[in-house]
Amino acid sequence: MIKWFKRIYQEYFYSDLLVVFSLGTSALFLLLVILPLIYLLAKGAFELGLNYWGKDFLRLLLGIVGVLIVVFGNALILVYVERKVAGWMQLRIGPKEVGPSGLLQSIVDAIKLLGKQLLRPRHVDRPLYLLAPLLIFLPCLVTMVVIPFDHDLQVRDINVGIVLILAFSALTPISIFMAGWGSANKYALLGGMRSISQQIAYEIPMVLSLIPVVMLSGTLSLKGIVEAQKIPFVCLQPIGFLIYFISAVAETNRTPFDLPEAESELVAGYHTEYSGMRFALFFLAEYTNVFIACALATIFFLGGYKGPLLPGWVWFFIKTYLLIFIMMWFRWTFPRVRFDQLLNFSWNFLIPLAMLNLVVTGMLVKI
Amino acid sequence: MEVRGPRIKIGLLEEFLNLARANSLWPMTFGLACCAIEMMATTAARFDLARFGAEVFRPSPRQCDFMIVSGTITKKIAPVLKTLYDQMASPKWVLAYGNCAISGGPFVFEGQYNVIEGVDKIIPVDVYVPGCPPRPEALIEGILKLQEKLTGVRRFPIPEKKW
Amino acid sequence: MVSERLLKDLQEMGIELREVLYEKKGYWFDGELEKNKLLPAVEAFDHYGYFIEDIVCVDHVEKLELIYHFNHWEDPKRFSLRLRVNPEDPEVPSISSIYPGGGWHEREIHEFFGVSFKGHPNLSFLFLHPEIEYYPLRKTPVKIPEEKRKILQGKSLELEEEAFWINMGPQHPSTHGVLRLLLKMRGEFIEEIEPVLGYMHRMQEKMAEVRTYQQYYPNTARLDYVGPLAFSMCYCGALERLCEIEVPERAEMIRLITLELNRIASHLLWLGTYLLDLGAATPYFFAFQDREAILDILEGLTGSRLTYCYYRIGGVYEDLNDSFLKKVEDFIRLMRSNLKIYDDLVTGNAIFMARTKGIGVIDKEIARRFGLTGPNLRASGVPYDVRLSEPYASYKSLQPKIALYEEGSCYERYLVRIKEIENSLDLLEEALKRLPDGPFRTEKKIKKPPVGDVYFATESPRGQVGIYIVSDGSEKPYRLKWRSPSFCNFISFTEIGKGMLIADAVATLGSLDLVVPEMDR
Amino acid sequence: MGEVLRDFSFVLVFALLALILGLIVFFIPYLIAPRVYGDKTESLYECGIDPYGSAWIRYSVLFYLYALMFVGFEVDVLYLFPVGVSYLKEGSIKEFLILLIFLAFLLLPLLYAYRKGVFKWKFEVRG
Repeated sequence: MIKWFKRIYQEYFYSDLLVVFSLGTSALFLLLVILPLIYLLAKGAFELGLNYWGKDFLRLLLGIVGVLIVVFGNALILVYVERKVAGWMQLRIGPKEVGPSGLLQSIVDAIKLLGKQLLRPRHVDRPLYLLAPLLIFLPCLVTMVVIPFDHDLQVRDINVGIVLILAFSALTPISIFMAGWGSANKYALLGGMRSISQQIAYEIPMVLSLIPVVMLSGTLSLKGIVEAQKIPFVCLQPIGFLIYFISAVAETNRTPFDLPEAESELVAGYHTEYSGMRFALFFLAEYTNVFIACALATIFFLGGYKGPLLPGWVWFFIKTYLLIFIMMWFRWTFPRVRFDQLLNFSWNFLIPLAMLNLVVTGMLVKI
Repeated sequence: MEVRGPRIKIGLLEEFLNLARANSLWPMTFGLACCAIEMMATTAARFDLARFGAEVFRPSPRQCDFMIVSGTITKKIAPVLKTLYDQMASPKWVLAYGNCAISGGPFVFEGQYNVIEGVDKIIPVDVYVPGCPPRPEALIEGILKLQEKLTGVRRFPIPEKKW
Repeated sequence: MVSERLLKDLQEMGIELREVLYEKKGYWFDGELEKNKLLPAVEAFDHYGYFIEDIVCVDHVEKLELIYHFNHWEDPKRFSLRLRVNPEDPEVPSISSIYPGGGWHEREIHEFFGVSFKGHPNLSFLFLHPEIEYYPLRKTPVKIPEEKRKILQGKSLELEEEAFWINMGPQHPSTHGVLRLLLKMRGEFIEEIEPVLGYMHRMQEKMAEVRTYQQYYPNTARLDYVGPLAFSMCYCGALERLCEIEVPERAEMIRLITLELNRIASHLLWLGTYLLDLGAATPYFFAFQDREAILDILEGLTGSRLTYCYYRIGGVYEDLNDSFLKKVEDFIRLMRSNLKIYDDLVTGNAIFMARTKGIGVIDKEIARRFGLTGPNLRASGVPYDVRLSEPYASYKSLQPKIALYEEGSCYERYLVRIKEIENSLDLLEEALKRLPDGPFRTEKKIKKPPVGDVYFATESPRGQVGIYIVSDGSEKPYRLKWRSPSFCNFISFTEIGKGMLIADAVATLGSLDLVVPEMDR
Repeated sequence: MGEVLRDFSFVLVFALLALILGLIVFFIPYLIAPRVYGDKTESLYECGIDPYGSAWIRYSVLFYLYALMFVGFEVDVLYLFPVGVSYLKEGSIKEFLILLIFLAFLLLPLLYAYRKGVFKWKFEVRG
């Protein structure tokens, strides 16, 4: 059978086997395991007469599937798109040979990382070292609960959505610092230090730029905020949007604010000692955070899923990926800022500006 | 060096994994001498290693798949090289790029005191790419060779002679 | 003139210097002095603003000879001071208190010859690996004492409380090769820098003594693989000077054209990698794309992409053809338009300015004491260029413009290099017009150069390359010493890097444009 | 109360899911990855050299100043959310004045830090 595969692989297209194999296995897995499971569980729930809870249960299960598809799909797409965009901006092609125009590149990377040895250096702080990649993944999934992809396409509309997101996103710097400290590596430690002070510095302007939005809409639920936007808030809050977006770039550790993993200074930053899948989780979390940050910008300032003609979720994804593209554009254009410049930019400029923005908004709203 | 295989080993799975590995070879950012410049040129716009998914240069040895030994191995760098090789997560490969890495190249003479004549005296080597320095095309060919070693098939088969 | 006043002062001290023929020797003044007069003499050099080029040690078996080369920016006349040392127990006073740059050359000599320098603060091994047994460059085997062999013996790395030693290199993305810096950190600040070199020490000087002149020649290109032609030029020029060979004018002009092309390629590579250090990935690809255009041109002429072996003693290997000229013209046009892209992409960028402006300032005084040369020096406001002060190839008839900036920070070093690319393009255009006809190499063949010594200097993209050859009349050099510009530029970093943020240190280190194999030789 | 619990049961399930997924993802390489251990495999990475000393030492105080300022800020900023929600519900200018006073207090630590020179990064020679 292997010979047969090899022949196909050699004679036709190098990556055909990969297409068949990866799509086939995932489809099989979906068909044979997950869908029947959901069906059975949902049916059982209904039959037991737990209608009130049962509905939620079904919602939860579908939500899990949907969120997982979004998280993993997004990471796979973003890795590919980023490399391709980088290629275009740098006079080259980017991934091309693996699959049709390199489409399978990120899947192949993921599979390779699955088959990579997990190393744990001897001197690390074991609990911290092992927990860090798990914890960094946690806020990514939890935040997805409250994001409204469409009018009805939301796992659960929690009425304190913004606070929930802010609270859980505070886990990211903690886990990065756990990684940096737990690794017992000097580069990782410096990276973790940088990361935590960067993230707390940009947390404040981010929050301050969101308060006018809350003022204007009068609710903390994300769906409520989207519904409250007769016109996108970016028209009312242009400065707030800019502050939020800059802070979002910094919060997700992207260039020009990618100091925690600055290659030319700190080798690989806080994930220097992580190999294989542990490293991949950091990678996954980074890309999911990028998605979440841009999705939130879309929800708060760009009118979320609202838009003419096309269905809501299409609008949502269009807006989000447009913002992500701008982030990539930043990344391949700007040099990295220095660390004190980065911190002081937030404390000396962004925070006062955000406060001013808040005051002016408060005044204008009252008038 | 202690080699232990995977806990579960299935032929088909191995084939599949090797296929994935061959298509996503991440090299280590480790330039030694002249050949490192050609290595950089390979990643740059004209030759574009990214086409094969091999442009992800990881500076940390934990995260990369193969090491391009691009230059002369002196006796001072040898322990560093060995350490870095040890610290790479398996599966890992080594590509000796250039004559210096293969045999010491032009720096070997009678009474020399500082050059190790070939990187294979320190770590196992999978692919040798000769030249001083080898052209970027040679590095790409070396990577294709490594892929061939993993999958057993050549990516761009050499066309049969028709005349 | 400074040199006359200095000569008078030295004469009062009782040091006789005689004038030698520059065209034959490559230096102007030569003299021997006693051990006890070294320090006063060097102080006089310091007083008149001379900078240290290098210190050479030659092992004549019955004696060790130390040769100090000094030069001046405004009045470029090379002085060579000779000092005889007893090979049994060589000890010389150290000049590192006057010229800290000289201290580094002394460390090198201590390592390769076993000369100990009295009063040197840190006389530990810099290049060699710990298992070495004999002093490598001595003609007779002399064993290295056990206690001297420690690599970092000068610094005790026993854990002082709160000392945070961090290793940058040998495998580090920003050290461009295998430079290793031991940084003592306080938070994000660097308190002390302890460099460890020699990870790419390839015994160039030892090899030259083993191989014949012709056999050694290809390896000159492997010293500095980014701008190899300046090193080949230096080697060929020195031998031509030694054997008194006249080079045809066409060959000289061809040399100038290729040298300038190589200079542009080197600066482009620097531009790309420097911005990569600063975190901007895209300019790297743009710069490499333009560099490929030059490599194509040079490959068509010389046959290789990187380590050219094109010059010959008394000419060049191959004549130019018309397609070459056409390609160069095309390239000049392309590069002029592309320079605007770099300008848009980099020069005005606020982040780039904030990262480089006022960072890593090298003032003239530090530059002089460490012997800084090249674009790094011109960024500090010193118009010293070997192409003007000691013209070689066709630079006598075709003088380059000098790019000059005052402040001496990373940003100015960037501007100087961009400006130099422009100037080189102008120079190329002019050279193509003036390319004379005639033979491209002499017929005269040399096998054994005459007895004597010779110094030759060229301006590589990184600074002044110097070569000092001692010939004993055989077909192999008796002693060959390179003055490598990267080494002299790098040692100034140990001074200016103190108290820097680690990010600034990376920016400064990158802006110095180091090539490690050239440093280690 | 029940509604809130139901809301957060979702959060809890997703958090658990993330942990379980992470564990699964770690378990697969545990099974299928080959393992090679050299002499230095389990030692720490520092550019290929054995590290000098421990990474866990006392660290520069600069970052702690920023952390302190953060604590002064972030907790208070959270009080602004209830203000924001109910801001438009009352129609008088009073809320605006209260907001202004609150923000003025918030600015104080920033001004203090500015005066203290936290934002100037200077290397001081110890001794």
